[in-house]
Amino acid sequence: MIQITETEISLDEMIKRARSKDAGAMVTFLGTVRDDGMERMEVEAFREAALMELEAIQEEAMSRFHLIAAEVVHRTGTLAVGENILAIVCSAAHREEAFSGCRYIIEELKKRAPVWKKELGEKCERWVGQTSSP
Amino acid sequence: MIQITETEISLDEMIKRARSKDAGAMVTFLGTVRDDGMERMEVEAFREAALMELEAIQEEAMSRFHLIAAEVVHRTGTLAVGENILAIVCSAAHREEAFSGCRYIIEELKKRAPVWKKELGEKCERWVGQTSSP
Amino acid sequence: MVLAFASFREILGKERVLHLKESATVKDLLDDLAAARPPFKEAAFDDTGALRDYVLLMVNRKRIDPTLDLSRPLQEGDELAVFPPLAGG
Amino acid sequence: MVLAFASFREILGKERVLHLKESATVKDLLDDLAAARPPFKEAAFDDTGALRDYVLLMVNRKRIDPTLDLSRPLQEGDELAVFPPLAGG
Repeated sequence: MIQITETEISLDEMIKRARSKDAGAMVTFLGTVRDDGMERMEVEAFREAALMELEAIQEEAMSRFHLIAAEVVHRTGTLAVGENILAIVCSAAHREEAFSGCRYIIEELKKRAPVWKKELGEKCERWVGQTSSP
Repeated sequence: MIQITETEISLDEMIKRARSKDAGAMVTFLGTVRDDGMERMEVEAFREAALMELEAIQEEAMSRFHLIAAEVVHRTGTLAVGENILAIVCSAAHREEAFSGCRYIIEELKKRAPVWKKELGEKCERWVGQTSSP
Repeated sequence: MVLAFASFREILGKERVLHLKESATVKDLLDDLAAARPPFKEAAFDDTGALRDYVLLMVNRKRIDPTLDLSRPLQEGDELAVFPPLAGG
Repeated sequence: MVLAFASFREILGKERVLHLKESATVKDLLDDLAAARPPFKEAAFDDTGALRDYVLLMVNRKRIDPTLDLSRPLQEGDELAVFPPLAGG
């Protein structure tokens, strides 16, 4: 299941959906808001395009790494330090495939999914990943 | 935290303990009972020696990969297909470290922790990883 | 329609409906935006009038290459998206 | 004390307390066990009397090398553990 949501990510539900009697390994990645001296983070997505891209990435990971299930949920909106931005869960027969599939999804997501993050501090704000203006 | 337990693993609790404002990434590995045509699995540990070994592995992973936290819980006793055998949670500032730390712990655990698994079917039973007798 | 995200959304607003001249290109549309909104011109174009490196574009939700496809003609109903480098996950 | 795990526990039981001769070695203790429990002899030693490859040993919770350390002398109170290949995780 692929989801972009304004509400809290339920890792439990994702793991429940990915669990299978044929799986010997499940690997989960959680991206969390790290305290870089800011107070909160705003996450914005080009929702329709991001869903399409995430679905394509999921399909690639499933077939390349023989995954049994791959779940991706990306949060949008205003997040506090420590909160989950993103969760990926991959299940496979063996751990090699589950690790590789999970890694593939996060790397491709970062390259391809139209999503942006802004760090908001008391006095300043900064779009993540932009070295120069705007 | 390192634990060997007869009771169900609470991944939620592990993630709660590993969460930190300095962490941008958390990687979780779950080893689950795969249906290889058996009905249940029995997991046995040399408890004291396994705890010592897991603590050593945890310390190595923490310092090699600059982890913020590393949690390992290994289940023992009788498990049904689909249940969690093992959970590892690693948090770090960045995903590269969290993935590498989690992978290091599972690989070293498999090589070094005195733990054994037996598959139990309707008609047969088999110690995992032993090609010849006993 | 033009969609803008992140820093470009802050300048342009999330959505704008623009009327196109016959056979207008992606470049024409960006120039119209720059003319209408000087802060966008500042943010998206350098002094020589070339699109800045970090500006990313999609037409109808497919990425286009700003070095090759600016002359692509747009149809009535096309959706152009303009945004800065991705930073998800 | 001898601790046995997995398939060896099924043969020997989990714990046995054995009394050692003066200056007894790891090999002496394993031979005593083999003499007392023929199924253990069958499982742990090959026809030439050599310890099988897959037999793993710990003395006081530290792995020892069965090809080098079988002549290691044991003290009263030492704990020898015998088990098959590891399969955790």
